Order: sequence, then structure tokens, then C-alpha cells
Amino acid sequence: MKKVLVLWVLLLAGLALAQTTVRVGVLLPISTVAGKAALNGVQLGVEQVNAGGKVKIELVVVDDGNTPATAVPALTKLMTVDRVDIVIGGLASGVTFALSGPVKQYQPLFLCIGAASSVVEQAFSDYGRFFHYHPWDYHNVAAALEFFKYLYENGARRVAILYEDGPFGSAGIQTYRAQLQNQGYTVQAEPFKTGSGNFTAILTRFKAFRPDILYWIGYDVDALPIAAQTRQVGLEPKLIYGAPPAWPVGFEKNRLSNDVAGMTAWLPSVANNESRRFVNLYRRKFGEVTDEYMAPMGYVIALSLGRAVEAASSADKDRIATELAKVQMDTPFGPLSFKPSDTGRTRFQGFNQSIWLQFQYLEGSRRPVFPANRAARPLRYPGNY
Amino acid sequence: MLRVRGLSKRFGGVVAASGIDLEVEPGEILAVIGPNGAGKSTLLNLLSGLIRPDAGEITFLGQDLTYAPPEVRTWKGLGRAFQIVQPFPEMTVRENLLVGALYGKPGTPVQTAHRVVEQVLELTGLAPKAETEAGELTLLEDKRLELARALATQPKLLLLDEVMAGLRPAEALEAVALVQRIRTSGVTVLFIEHLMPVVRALADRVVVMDYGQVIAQGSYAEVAAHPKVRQAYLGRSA
Amino acid sequence: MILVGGVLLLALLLPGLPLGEWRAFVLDTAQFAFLISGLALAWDLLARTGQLSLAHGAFFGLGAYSAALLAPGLGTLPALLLGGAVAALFSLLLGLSTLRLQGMYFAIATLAFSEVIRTLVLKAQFTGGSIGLPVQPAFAGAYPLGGYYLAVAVLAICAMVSLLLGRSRLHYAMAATRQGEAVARVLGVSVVRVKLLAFMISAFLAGLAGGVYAMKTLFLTPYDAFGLGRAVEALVIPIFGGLYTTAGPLLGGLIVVSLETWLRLRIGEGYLVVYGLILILTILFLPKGLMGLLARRKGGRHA
Amino acid sequence: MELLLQTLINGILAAGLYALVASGLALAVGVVGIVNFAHGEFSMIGAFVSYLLFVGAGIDPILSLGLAAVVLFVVGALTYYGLIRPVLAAPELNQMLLTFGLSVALQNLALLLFGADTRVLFTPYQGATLALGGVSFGLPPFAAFVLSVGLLVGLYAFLGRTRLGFAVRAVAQNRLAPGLLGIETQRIYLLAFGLSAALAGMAGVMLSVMLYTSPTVGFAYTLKAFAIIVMAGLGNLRGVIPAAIVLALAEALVSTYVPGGGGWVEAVFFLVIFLALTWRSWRTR
Repeated sequence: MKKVLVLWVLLLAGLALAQTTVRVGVLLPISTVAGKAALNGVQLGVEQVNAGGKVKIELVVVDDGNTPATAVPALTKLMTVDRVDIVIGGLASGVTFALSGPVKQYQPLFLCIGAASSVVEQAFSDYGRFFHYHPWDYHNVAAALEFFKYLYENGARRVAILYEDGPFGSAGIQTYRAQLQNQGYTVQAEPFKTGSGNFTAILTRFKAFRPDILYWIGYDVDALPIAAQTRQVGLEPKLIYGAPPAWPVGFEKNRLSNDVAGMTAWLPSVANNESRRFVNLYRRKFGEVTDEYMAPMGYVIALSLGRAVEAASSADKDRIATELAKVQMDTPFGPLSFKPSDTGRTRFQGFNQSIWLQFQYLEGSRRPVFPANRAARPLRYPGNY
Repeated sequence: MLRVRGLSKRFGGVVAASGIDLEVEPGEILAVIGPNGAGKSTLLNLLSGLIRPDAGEITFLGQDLTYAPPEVRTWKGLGRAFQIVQPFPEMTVRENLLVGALYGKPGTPVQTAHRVVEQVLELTGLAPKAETEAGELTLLEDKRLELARALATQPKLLLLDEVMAGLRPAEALEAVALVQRIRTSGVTVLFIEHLMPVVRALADRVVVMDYGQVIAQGSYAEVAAHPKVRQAYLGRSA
Repeated sequence: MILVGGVLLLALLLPGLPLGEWRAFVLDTAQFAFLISGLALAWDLLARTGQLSLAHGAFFGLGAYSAALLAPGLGTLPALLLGGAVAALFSLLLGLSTLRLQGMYFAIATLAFSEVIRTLVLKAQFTGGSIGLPVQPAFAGAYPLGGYYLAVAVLAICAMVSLLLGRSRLHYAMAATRQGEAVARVLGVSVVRVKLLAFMISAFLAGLAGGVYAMKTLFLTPYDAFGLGRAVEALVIPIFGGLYTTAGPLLGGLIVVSLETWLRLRIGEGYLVVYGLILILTILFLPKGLMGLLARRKGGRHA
Repeated sequence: MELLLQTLINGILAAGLYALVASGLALAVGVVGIVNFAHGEFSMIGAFVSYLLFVGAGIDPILSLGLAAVVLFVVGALTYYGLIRPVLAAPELNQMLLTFGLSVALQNLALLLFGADTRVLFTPYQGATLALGGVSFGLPPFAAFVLSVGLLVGLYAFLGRTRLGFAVRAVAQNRLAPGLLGIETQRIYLLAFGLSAALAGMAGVMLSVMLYTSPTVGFAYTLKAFAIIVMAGLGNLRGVIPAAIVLALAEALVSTYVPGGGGWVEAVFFLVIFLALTWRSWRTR
């Protein structure tokens, strides 16, 4: 009996010796939906990693306030007060851009969770410790265009684009328009102010154009008003296709969401092992299922970091970076590995357009409908609006 | 010194001043009287530039001031005190006067302005209250401040709008003495007044207005005897 | 006066103090606090004439964008000055058209002005539109503390202007204009000139602060630079600190920003609830702001 | 022609909600003399009342209207009693800072309690459409418009026909020095502020049906409501509806007829306000 105990103690001591501890700064807009989801994901992933016993990740979480004026001092604090070598963050493009200066000054290993704007890609182009997990905006465009190509083959010819006139909506709009025209579409685009809730006038204007597809790029707050008012003015498009970063809670239960299509990187119903595992773990820890793809994104970042630390068996950021660059793993989004970005500007790009999938609200839930190899249902086109 | 010709103003359909002719001679005290709504205050507002006339002209010391903004008139020496006292409540009495002394004549050096303020404080008997905040003054002190502030702009002609209103008889007497002191110091005075004893005690000459027009002028005795004047006052109150 | 000098001296010496590991964070936070305090001082200057502006976010943004666009060609300092000048020019136009408006009417007109300007910047091509505008650091990044000392300089300039105006003859003209416009005119105050002058000085300083802000954040979007939030901050701080004073907005700015930062680090989620409650309690118990409290402690009558 | 008609209808329907939010604000400004920055947060509370009742108890938002009005009346009365009354005599700026603080606190309290999520509820009538000839419009905006007008007519009738309403108007027109406030005046302030909040709450219920529910839902309309009451002339309740219609029509016309007009709507809205204010100030002398 005594022997067993001694053995146990020895074993535990050995484990403790082999365990590598790293402190990681997390810099997210935690009072936004996406930021909170991302944080939950990171925490879930870290719990997983720590449970493995070989690596111990300690998180220092700071709110970036979703504005540069808050984010820059917050990063400084992480680097100098908390003395972390690794930072997970960079959700909004504007904030991430503003962080590029201090990041280069303090030289952390920067694991970037969002920031799709290629302006950010440019800003970090000469920075070697920048790992960008999220696809770039041109990936997003490419994924959407593939879907539009498919729609064109199904007879769609006219696209009316409603885009919010902020950085999110207007970022790729010129490219979108040109590319859609290349595909043979006739395009009419109109900006709007997000959250105003008043689309009847613009939709009325679209009526004369008789669009097959109403494509809106905005935020969750615009989803219901657009779906409702499209019907109210009698626009009758064959497809409403939305591209917000998140969809409103409860939208799927609303009949107006029926047949509305959209793009996301992930759905809780995605049928791969990693995704199912994530959903289960998330439900166990937080008691609910999340729709936010930023949650698995944070989770993936934490898991990949855990692997890299384990492989490096060191807390040195450059050794970890070297190992992270070699990581190959399955994730809820599909396989992850780092390659130079398509433009060659940054060296470590995680996901690309292949993670995007198109879904449609059908009978009260979102179902993947495109690309064909990931579709759970056929696309309903024309939809009934 | 001040010449008014054909001054007219209407507000919507109401004629507040119509063809007013008026002269003020240097050194005199001129009273403008008339029933309520006769247009006295409108006349004063026109003279001090707070409202613009529809027609007519105002000449002061040979310069045309008909459309000059209020501050320009003050610079030329046309000072004014208001009926409803409006002290700057967050300033002391001294600071209130200093505003007038500094800006009444453009380019007044600060030293000079302080000297002027001292003189005016003495003249008006406000010296003991100099450091009191204007918001804390009594009505009489308020009225004095109103006068003093206008004096601090170093006017040649001072326009006074019912500065005795609301005062008790004893206080009014004090105020009368003050106005006389002001005249002695070389300032011409035009004042609007309701209280006939005050008019009689102060005015060298009286101008009577009714329905926006000048209906009589002359010495107190002359206008008091004027039939139109009696009718105007009696007719209204009857 | 001593208070203001002390704060500025502390600001100058701050980088040399033994702050240990907190040094960089303190300097970063202080830099933003200085700029916001400068903006608040600028707002207060205009408020002294009785005009409650909601356009100071726009002046800040105009200064920021102008400086950001001009700096590569002209160098940091000329760009900053021109940024202030652009803000002042716009303030002249705004001031001329709003001369006759008072109180809330004036406030809403200035709010409308900033919304229109923001839309123009959003729609223009050379500003980077809604995507945003990358900005070079001050002096092209040649001095690590360059941006910090620029912020100190802006704060010092704002405080000096505020102090000097408080002691100049213009002080009386501004106070008179605020407390009774018609009377002020009859006393010979050229109210139009005073208002416009205050407007331009105030906007110039706001623009200056904006320019340095741009060179610190390195990235501008119309939403951040022209946000209503900043205009409200510019108004909250002087009321919190004490209106129509120099020390009030100065201390108020430093305290409000530090408080907010501290709460964010301490409480994290929902810290703004506490922030809002503190504002409410301040007004309920310190109606004259911090300066009122200090004056009461000293037994003085003046705030 | 049909397009024009449709545009005009779009504009007028949008004006209903604007006017409802603005009327509450105008009541607070006109009677109590308080510029209430937290007005939008009262709407937000109304929206959450509606949302929570719907999700928790399956109560239709139409039924929530009355309850939200009651809840918000109480919230408004408490706010008046605890926060506004002590600062009635304080300078306008202090009052502004107070209500701003309240707005920040309430909005973030909601954030803490419910998260930043945008929530929508689902009723059978959200997408319902009415068509008249060539023009069509949604049932909810139409109902909101009718309801807004009804509430406003009720408000005017209350102010114009009842003794209490007369007292409210008398207080509004004859604001005594705050130190001299009688008990009667205090009571009327309480009533006016409560009514103001109740109107905001009902507007919030409509927002929960037509737009969404989130901690920031109140903000979108408050800024515009401020602009509207200022354009109408502070405290002038009767001016609110015309001002709201002018502005909503300007918005609708611009976004229908100007290419890319959707991005200019805000600017046009505020440009109209700016021009109206400055023009009026220069015209009268």
C-alpha cells in the first residue's frame, strides 16, 4: 500500500517536471457577442489542453473595448505587466490594425482569431510571429462567388446588393460587384446604415430592378427587418442571401427566416468528429449550444497552441512558433495547417475559403446546402419570400 | 447729440413705433413717458440696437447708427440700462462692472478699466458690495448695479429703462439723487419712467408717446397740460 | 494654477519615474488620458461662452484625418498644426451659421453638423472611406517617446490657453456672453467675435489633440474618429471636473480615464455599470464637480 | 407615380414610430425641463419586457404593450423620484450628465444580464402585408403607425380636455423657479416623467416586433428623437408629428430616388435638421 502511494507521488512529481507552463494573453472585445463566444472557445480549449497534463496554459484576459484607444494600452499591459509572450486576439480588423505597431514593438507570438481585412495582412506582412487562423477577405469573396456561380447555373441573373456602409459591409464591395459581373450577373448595389431598421425605401427602389437574388451584407440587427420588409414591399426575390458576422438569437424560429440563406464557417450541426466533440464539451461547460463560429475558432487556437507547446516542451515563443508552423490537426472547420498566405504577404495562414459553407434556414434550423460535398439538404431555389 | 427721424417698427400686424422724431441735447435729462404699450421700450430697444427699425434713421454725434449693432453704439458712447435687471449672476459686482469698463470702449487698457470701475463703484455707492456675487444682491442693489454697469461703459448718453420700477419711495428718492449725480458728472440721460414724481424731479424735458408715436413734448408742466396727453392717460385708464 | 503646473510636471517626468513593469501601460494610458483631457479643456473653452457643443468629436476627427493625411508630405509638426487649422476653419463655418442658436438648439445643430461631416468622410475616396486610413506614427517612429511627449505638449498647450484665457480680458467677455448675451452686447462686448474666436480656438485645440491621437492609434475609421461617444466624453469630463475652470477638465479627464481603465481591469465585464453609477453619484453629491469639492474643502466660495 | 406613392407611404409609416419616441422625450423636456439621455434605455427596457414575456410565458407582444407601459411608468416615476427631483434646480448640464450616467448604467446592466446578442421574437403577423392598388406595406409598421397616432391623439386629448392635463400644460408653460415647486407641481412632474417613460416603453415593444431586442436597441431612435423635438421646438408637442413626417419623408425620398442614397440617409436627416434650425434662427429677429 505504501509502495503504491510512493509510486503515485513519484509519478505526479515526474508529471509536474515534464509539464510546460505558458502564460497567454487574451485580448478580445468581451462585451460583444463574437468576442464573448471567442473567449468561451479559448477557455474551453485551454481546459482541454490543461486536462492532458503535459502543458499548462494560464490565461490573462483583457477587454480590448473594440476600439484602438482601449486595445493599445491593453496590449501594452499584457506585454509589460503580465509579461506574456503569446497573445490570442485581434478580432476586429480596425483594432488589429492599430495593434500592429505595438505588436512589432513587443514582438509577441500573435495568434490572430479574426481580422479578415487584407489591410491587416499588409500591416503584418513583415512580422514573422503572426499566425492568422481566420480566412482573409479575399477568401470570403471567393467562397461566396463559388456559390453565386452555382446559382447562375440555376438561372439567377440579377443581384441586388444591400451593404452596410461601415468597414464590414463596404470592404470588398467593389470586388464583389466586378466579380459578379464577370460571372454574367447584372448587379445593382445600395449602401445602408446598419441598425436603422428602415429598408422599405431602398427595397422599393430595388423593385424596378426585379432582382433574382437579394444579397445583404450587414449585421445581425438587420436580419429581421430585411426579411420582413422584403415581403412587405413585395420585392419577391428568388433568394435572400445574407452575410452578417452573426445571426440573431431566435431568428430560426421566426417564419420570416424560412429559405433565407447565408454563409458561415461553422454550424453546430456540422457533421465531423471534432465539431461534435466541441459541441458536447461546450454544452457541458456552458450549458448551451453556440451558433457563433468564433467559439470553435477560439477553441481551435487554444488546442493548436497546446500541441505546439507540447511538441516544443518549452515556453520559448520562437520554439513554440516553429512547432505551431508544423501543426496539422483536424478541427471543427476541417483540417488545419499553416501555409504562406495567397498573396505571400504573411507566412502563417491557417484556414482559407474551403471552411466557408452556405446554409439555408429550413424548417426552423440552419442546414448546410452548399458546397455539395458538405450539404445536408438541397438548396431551395427559388425560395418563397 | 442724438437725432431720431421717422423711426418705425412693426411686429407682425402691431405697430410699435411709427415715425418717431426725437432730439436729445447734450447735458439734458430727457424723460419719455406714455401709457403701457405706447412703444417706449421698443424705442429704447431701437436706440440701443437690440431690434432693427423698418424705416427711419438714428444719428448720434453726427454718425449714422441706424443699423449699427448694439456693441458699436456702446463704443460710440450710447449706454443703456435695462428695466428687468439682468446681472451676470456668477460674477461679483466688480466683475460685472469690469465687463462694461473693458468693452465699453474698445482698447481700454486693463489698468484704466479698473480705475473706471473704482470711480463708478464710488459714484453709485456700490463699493461696499464690490466683492459680492451679483446673484446675491437685493433688488435695490441690483438696480444700482444695472445703472453702474451702464456707467462703466463711459457713455456720453445713457438710456435708462424704468430703473425705478419696483422700488420703495425712499429707495426711489436715492435713485433720483444718483441720476442727478450722473448728470453732474457730464452724462446726458434719456429715461423711461412711469412714476410721475420721479419725472417731475428729474426731467428737463419730457416726451410723451402713445400708439408708437410722439404726441407731445416740452417741459413737465407743458406736457401735463397738453390735451392729447390727458386724453391718452385718462382714455386708457377709463 | 499650482495644481495644473503639478500635473503637467508629473506628465513630463512620468517616463522617468520608477514605475517598474507598469511603466509602458501607464504611459500608454496616460497618453490617451492627456489627449482626452486636452479635448475636454478645449470643449470647456467654448462652453465658457455658453455654447454647448456636440461637434467636438468632429473637430477631433477632422484634426485626426487632416494630420494623418498631411504628415507624410509635410512632417509631423506642420501636419498637426494644419490639422488644428482645418478643424478651426470648419468651426468658423459652423459658428457663423449657428450664431443665433442657444442651449439644446445649438447642441443639436452641432450634433447634426458632426453627423454630416462623418458621412462626408465616410463617402470620400481620399480618406479611405469606411475601410479606414492607416497612419504613420509621430516623426515616422524615430523617437519612441515622441508620441507621448506630443500628447503632453497638447495637454500643456490646452491648459495654458485655458489658463491664459481665464486671466485675460477675454475671460470677462466670454463669461458675460454666457450669462446674458443681450446685456453683454449692450455693454460693448462684440458677442459675435467672442463666440467665433472661442469656437476657433476651441476647435483648433480639439483638432490638435485629434492629430496626436491619430499618430498613436495608427488607424482611423470615421466611426472611431468622429464617434458621438467622444463628443459626449468631451462634455462629461468638464462637468465631472468642474466647468469653466482649467484644473476641472484637466483633473476630471485624468480621473475619468483612469477610473474607467481601472474598472475595466478590475471588474472586466459590465464595468460600465459602475462607471455610469459613479457619474450619477457625482452629480447627486458633487453638483459643482471635483473643483466644487476642492473649493468646499478649502472653505472657499469660488469653484 | 406608383413609386412616388409607395415612397410617400414608406416615409409616413416610418414617421409613426419616430413621433412616438419623440413625444415621450418632448413631454420630459417640455413639462419637467429635463433632457433625458436615458430615454432610449426606457425603450430598451420595454423591448426586453416584451421579449422576455414572449419567450418565458408565450405572451404576445400586443398584450405586452399595456404591461410595458405600466412597468415603464413605474421605472420612470422611480427615476424621477430618486434621481431627477434632486437635480431639478441644478444647471442643465448637470442634468444631462446625470441622465447620461443613467443611460450608460442601464445599457450595460442589460448587457450584463442578457448579453450583447441580438434577439428576435416570432409572431404570425410580422411579415403580414397589406396591398392597396399598386402599393403594398407591412402590417406591423402600419399598426405601429396607427398605434402611435392613437397614443398621441390620446395624449393630446388628455392634455387638452382633462383637468389634470390642463394642470400639466399650465406647469409646462409656467415653470416657476425650481425652489418654489409646490407639491402639486411635483406630482405633475412625476406624472409627466412617468408618462414619458411609458411612451418610450411602448415604442420599445414595437421595436421588439419590427426590429430586434438588444441592449443597444434604444439608441438608434433616441438620437433622431432628440433631433425631432428640437426641430419641432423644445416642449412643443404639437410640432412633433409634422417634424417626424418631414424628416421621415426626406429619408424615404433620398433612399428611393438618389442612387446610393441609403448611405446618405443619416446625413440628409441631420442636414434637414441643421438647415431648419439655422434658417429659423436667422429668419426671426
